[in-house]
Amino acid sequence: MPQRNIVEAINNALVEEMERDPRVMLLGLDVGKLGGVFRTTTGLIERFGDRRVVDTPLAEASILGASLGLALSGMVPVAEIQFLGFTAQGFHQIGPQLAKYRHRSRGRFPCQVTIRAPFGGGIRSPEFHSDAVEAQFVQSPGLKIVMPSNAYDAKGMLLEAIRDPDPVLFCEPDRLYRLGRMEVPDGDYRVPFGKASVVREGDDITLVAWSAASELCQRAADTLAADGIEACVVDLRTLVPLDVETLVKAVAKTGRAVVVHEAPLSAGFGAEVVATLMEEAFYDLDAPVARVASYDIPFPAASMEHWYLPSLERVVAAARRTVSL
Amino acid sequence: MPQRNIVEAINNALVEEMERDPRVMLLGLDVGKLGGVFRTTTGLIERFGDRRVVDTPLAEASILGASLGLALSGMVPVAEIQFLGFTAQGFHQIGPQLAKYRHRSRGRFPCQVTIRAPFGGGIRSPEFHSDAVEAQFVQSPGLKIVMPSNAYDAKGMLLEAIRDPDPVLFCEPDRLYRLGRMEVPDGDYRVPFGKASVVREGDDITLVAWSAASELCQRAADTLAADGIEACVVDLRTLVPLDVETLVKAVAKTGRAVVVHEAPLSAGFGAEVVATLMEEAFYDLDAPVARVASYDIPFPAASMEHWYLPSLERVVAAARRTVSL
Amino acid sequence: MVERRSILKPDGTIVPGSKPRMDEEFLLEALRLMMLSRAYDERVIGLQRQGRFGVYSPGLGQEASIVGSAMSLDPSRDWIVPQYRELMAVVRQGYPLELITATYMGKTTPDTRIPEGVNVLPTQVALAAQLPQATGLAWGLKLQGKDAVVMAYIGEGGSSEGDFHEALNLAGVQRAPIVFFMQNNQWAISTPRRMQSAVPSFSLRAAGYGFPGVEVDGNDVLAVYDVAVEAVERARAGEGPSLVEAVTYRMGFHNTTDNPSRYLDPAEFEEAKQRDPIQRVIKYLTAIGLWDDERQKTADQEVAAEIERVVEAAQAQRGVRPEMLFDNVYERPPARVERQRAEFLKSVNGH
Amino acid sequence: MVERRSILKPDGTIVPGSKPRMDEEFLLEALRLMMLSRAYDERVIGLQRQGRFGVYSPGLGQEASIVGSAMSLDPSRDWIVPQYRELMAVVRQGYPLELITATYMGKTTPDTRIPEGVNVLPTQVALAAQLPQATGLAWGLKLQGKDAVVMAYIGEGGSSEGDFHEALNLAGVQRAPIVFFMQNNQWAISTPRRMQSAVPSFSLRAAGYGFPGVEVDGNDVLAVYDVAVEAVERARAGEGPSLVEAVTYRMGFHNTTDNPSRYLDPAEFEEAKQRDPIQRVIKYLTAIGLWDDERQKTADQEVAAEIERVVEAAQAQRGVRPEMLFDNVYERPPARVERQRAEFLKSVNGH
Ligand SMILES: Cc1ncc(C[n+]2csc(CCOP(=O)(O)OP(=O)(O)O)c2C)c(N)n1
Ligand SMILES: Cc1ncc(C[n+]2csc(CCOP(=O)(O)OP(=O)(O)O)c2C)c(N)n1
Ligand SMILES: [Mg+2]
Ligand SMILES: [Mg+2]
Repeated sequence: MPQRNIVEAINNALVEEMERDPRVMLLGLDVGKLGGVFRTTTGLIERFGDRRVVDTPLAEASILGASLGLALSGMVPVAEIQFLGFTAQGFHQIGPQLAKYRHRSRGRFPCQVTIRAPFGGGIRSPEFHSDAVEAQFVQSPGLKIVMPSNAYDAKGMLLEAIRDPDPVLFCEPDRLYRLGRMEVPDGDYRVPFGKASVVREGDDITLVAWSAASELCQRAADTLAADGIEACVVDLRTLVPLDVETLVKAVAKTGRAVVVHEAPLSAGFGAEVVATLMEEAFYDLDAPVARVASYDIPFPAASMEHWYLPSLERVVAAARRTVSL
Repeated sequence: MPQRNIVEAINNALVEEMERDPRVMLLGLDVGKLGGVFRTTTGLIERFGDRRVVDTPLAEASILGASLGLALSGMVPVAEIQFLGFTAQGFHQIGPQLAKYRHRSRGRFPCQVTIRAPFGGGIRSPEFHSDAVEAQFVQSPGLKIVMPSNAYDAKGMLLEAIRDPDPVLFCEPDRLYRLGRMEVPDGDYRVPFGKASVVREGDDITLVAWSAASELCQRAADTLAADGIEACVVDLRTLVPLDVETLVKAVAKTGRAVVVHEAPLSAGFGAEVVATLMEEAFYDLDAPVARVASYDIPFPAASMEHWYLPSLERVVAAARRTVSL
Repeated sequence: MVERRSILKPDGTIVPGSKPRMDEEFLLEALRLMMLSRAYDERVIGLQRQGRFGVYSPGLGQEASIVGSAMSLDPSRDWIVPQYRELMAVVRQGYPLELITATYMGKTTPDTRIPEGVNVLPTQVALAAQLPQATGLAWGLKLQGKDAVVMAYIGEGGSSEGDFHEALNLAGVQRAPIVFFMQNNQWAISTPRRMQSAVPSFSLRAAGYGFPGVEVDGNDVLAVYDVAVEAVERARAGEGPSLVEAVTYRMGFHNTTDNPSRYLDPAEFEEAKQRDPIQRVIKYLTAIGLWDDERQKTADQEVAAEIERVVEAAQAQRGVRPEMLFDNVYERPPARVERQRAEFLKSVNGH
Repeated sequence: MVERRSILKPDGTIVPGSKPRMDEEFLLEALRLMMLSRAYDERVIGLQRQGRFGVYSPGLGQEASIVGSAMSLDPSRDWIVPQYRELMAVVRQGYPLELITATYMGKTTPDTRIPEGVNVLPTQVALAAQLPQATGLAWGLKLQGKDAVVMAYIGEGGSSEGDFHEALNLAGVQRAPIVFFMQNNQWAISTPRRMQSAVPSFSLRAAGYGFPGVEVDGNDVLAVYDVAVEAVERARAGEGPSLVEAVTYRMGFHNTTDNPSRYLDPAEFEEAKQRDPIQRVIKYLTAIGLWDDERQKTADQEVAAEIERVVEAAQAQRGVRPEMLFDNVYERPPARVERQRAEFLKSVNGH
């Protein structure tokens, strides 16, 4: 089976879906000849032409708003926002518009729109490029939020996103884009939304994460295993829909959990995970669920990001502490 | 002592602060002759002139961005965004810019800016006007988030906000604007940020809320009292800074808690409250902390809002259930 | 100085030498819609005062601008993207007035939504957010080889939003078949036009996006129609977007919660009334023998009857029910939302 | 067609009849800054390739536009609000090059920030977000009766953002003392100018806000200076904003992570090089006897020495330390943040 990294898996999904469905089109900054700043759209303009792969003017709100209109016209737009942090420039077109449009029109106008955006720290990007703002979108009902952490999921969930009749925010972990290849089949397959994946079994503690933090938790589990602590790792894969069942089952089994994310601690999605566990797994908990996150300060300069982001050491320490309680 | 409702308390705070500090100015939509759509700025343009009370063009990002620049020039701007939901149009000027500017400039350029905005359901407003999006801003370190629930706090916290050397988002509960008067002194006093208020003592359960939901919880506590359940009500008053100490102390004492807010459940600030209690009060909890919130759907049409918003019945039911566990 | 296109002067005479495209039959239909608009506004403001109608922004004074622009479209293929003050445009496009009325009366149900086949987007409360959407719609229709034009409405106030700029610029680049129709009614709630922009004519902005801009007397239904038809034909011919600024005047409050006495100069208001868009059509038709007291009476009666029919039909619509609260959020709702729905229904049924 | 202002032609001759404001001494200073800019870019691209310098956007090809505009300001009272490609403008304004260099080398400490008294705002990565801020700054300076002008930079790419529109419109209404200086370098990363807007000249946009717009040859330091001085004088005289479009060409990659071979036509690039802004100044000065090989050699040496001094001084700056991570977020940090800080310091010191 072909081996692909995340960039290749996304590219492959886009190629196949554009072949399959002539309504699918891409728009965004530099998605054409350049192939996107991370090269996820390489070769697409050559293959599908500049009517289906469109370099837009530099204006996020119009990329998003036009995608809504394109969807209403019968197209299936896949919009790229160059970095997730720049969704802020078009924030009013996402939660209040795209996410609500089916509701605002009382069902007349669903919006089959996918928004792709890379994000995350660890690659020494300039300001705003690393901001992990996924939690800000959870308060936008109508929107699904997808956070793949590996190439297989990336392809399967991107195909699912493009075909979803509702708008999907698809966040790509730029640190993992080229961090190694895995088996990613050619052709159609889908990874459904709202199904967390138990990446690793373990009886002592559950580590809960999504996107790049999932990779971090897997490394932490390795370290913990060397210590005799067997960690279960749950990758949520989608924040909306949230797979409460898998989450609660895993944590109930171990009685202990640590939630890890790259966003700042306060009101990060980790809070929702903990609150859900409070509601659904309280009587199974042997210790308080801990959170390891970035600090409640702005993403710092590249020279300091390693201090800011959740580290292997911090995850391991939190897990050890939680196990010891 | 003078009796004031929230509108009058805010107006009084603005008048006194503009008298005291000539750098203070107001800008926003219809803040001039109209006195704001809720009349909070009535009489100010007549008193201070149209250089200090400015009706701006209809463009939220520029109101916010210009406020930043005005602050750098030496003014102390108080910007009004006509409804909190329309901060979305200027979202990129708040979290990524205003909130980060001190940090971005490594301390050279602090931003003494207050953003005022009414919000909340229950007054049959049109779309977007009711959206309780406060939690979306908690992931913007550098910003303080203030949510008064009564006239005394509104004046004292607005004075604190305007004088705070850092940017403050001051959210006004429009449903409570004219819901009765209370003693609000003339002259200077301040209600410090990061100090929750225990509005009512009670040993059986703690109800945690902010803004208009705090008023709801006080009514719920009355109803519960009739049933023999004594509820303590904690009004957080500010989300950032969060008064962890008062919160934890109150919940530890009762061992049970319900958090109530108007925003949709998932990733609302209630999640952060619960997660904080998990971390700080786990061993004192006799039952899982419950949340009562709006549902994870868009704010509905006026004709349906009473079904959507957290109701007295739902708060009371959640409290009874939690007490019975 | 920008030329302001005009055909029918306030006194009901025609600007010498001008040849309106609208024939007399069409003008009579325009007048009927304008009268319906005016009478409807007055009627529902009354209903609103009785608590039977939601927050409402009347089109008073702007009838020529609203009706003249909408009549340039072919409802079977063209689209209207409204702000919120273009009710009669949307009606002319095919959204039945009784369904709109029912919506304002709180019957916000799927029954009263924009019907399938009616090419209208929902009212947009978030100002200017409709414009990038309208550009996308026009661009998409063009990509699919459709023969359709989009008419997108915006107020002079909303035109200060960044979305205005982004939408027009993108439309220019894609040569999208769209007409940006601005109603400059001199007010954005209490904010006067001169505080909104230092631009002498908003139509000048079009040049900044590489397409034509036209200023027109927005109280002159003949000129509005002409200018709109030119822009629509241009768009349909593949020549891209236009911006129309219809200079008009808001002859009422901003909406039913507003109190203009706080900011409005009554003299200016009285002066504006002299430019009434309906009166001038009546004067003109009277002069050419197509209107008289008898016709006026009949027309008034017909309009009144139509409004009564509409209000009654709206009242007969079923109201909202708890089961509707969770509808139309997702096609496949997340499990958590389904669970909330079940809890909600249990709780309301428990009462 | 919009006139493109020009004085110094690519061949080093002066457009007949034009009288540049810049005298020869000033021009020699402009040339020095332009040479410094070019040499610095080349040097730090080398450092970047060795991993010793952060992501960097050179000013290659745009030196006349950057230097000519900045030289129109009085650093003691005027302000510069940059995007990110105007390094030499900011240096000319008083932000020492070694501190900027240190910042790029990872020494993002309070020591290397914009010093007190230097009227420059931080580099803006979020495109166009600086413009409403710049308008507010100019407006506030005016409110306080200060005699200051703000020069705000924007790329032709960034000018598609809604913030551009909102900032210019507000500046027009408030007659703020500001110059919006657009460097149209034909590219926004890989997006060519023609995909950015259908407007034939970006300077036309100014008319949409009620103030003047000028197009100038951005590779002509004499013309850029003239146009900038006119705009600054206008602003200082209380006549309000201007928009300047400096038409130039990005003679390098977008930044050090970019690979233009994927999208750039080499022929176009070669052609653009013929319009080099530095070469034409040298030709001109040579023709009037103010430049020769000897002077060139001396100047090259001086520039090289200056850059070495700067790089060494930058290297000598102290680097970041963990204690700095939590600095400058709040003046009075919330207790939770203080606690996180304490935990963080314990954890790093524990290692
Ligand atoms: C983004 C946004 N900001 C503010 C408002 C509040 N608001 C509603 S209508 C209005 C004035 C609109 O003026 P204009 O665009 O000229 O339209 P008009 O009402 O005159 O038809 C304002 C400020 C809003 N609805 N949306
Ligand atoms: C709001 C925003 N969107 C996208 C980006 C990514 N980005 C950085 S530079 C750039 C191109 C800018 O082009 P232009 O404004 O013409 O400036 P130039 O680089 O040519 O000087 C883009 C798209 C960004 N930094 N900010
Ligand atoms: Mg208006
Ligand atoms: Mg450029």
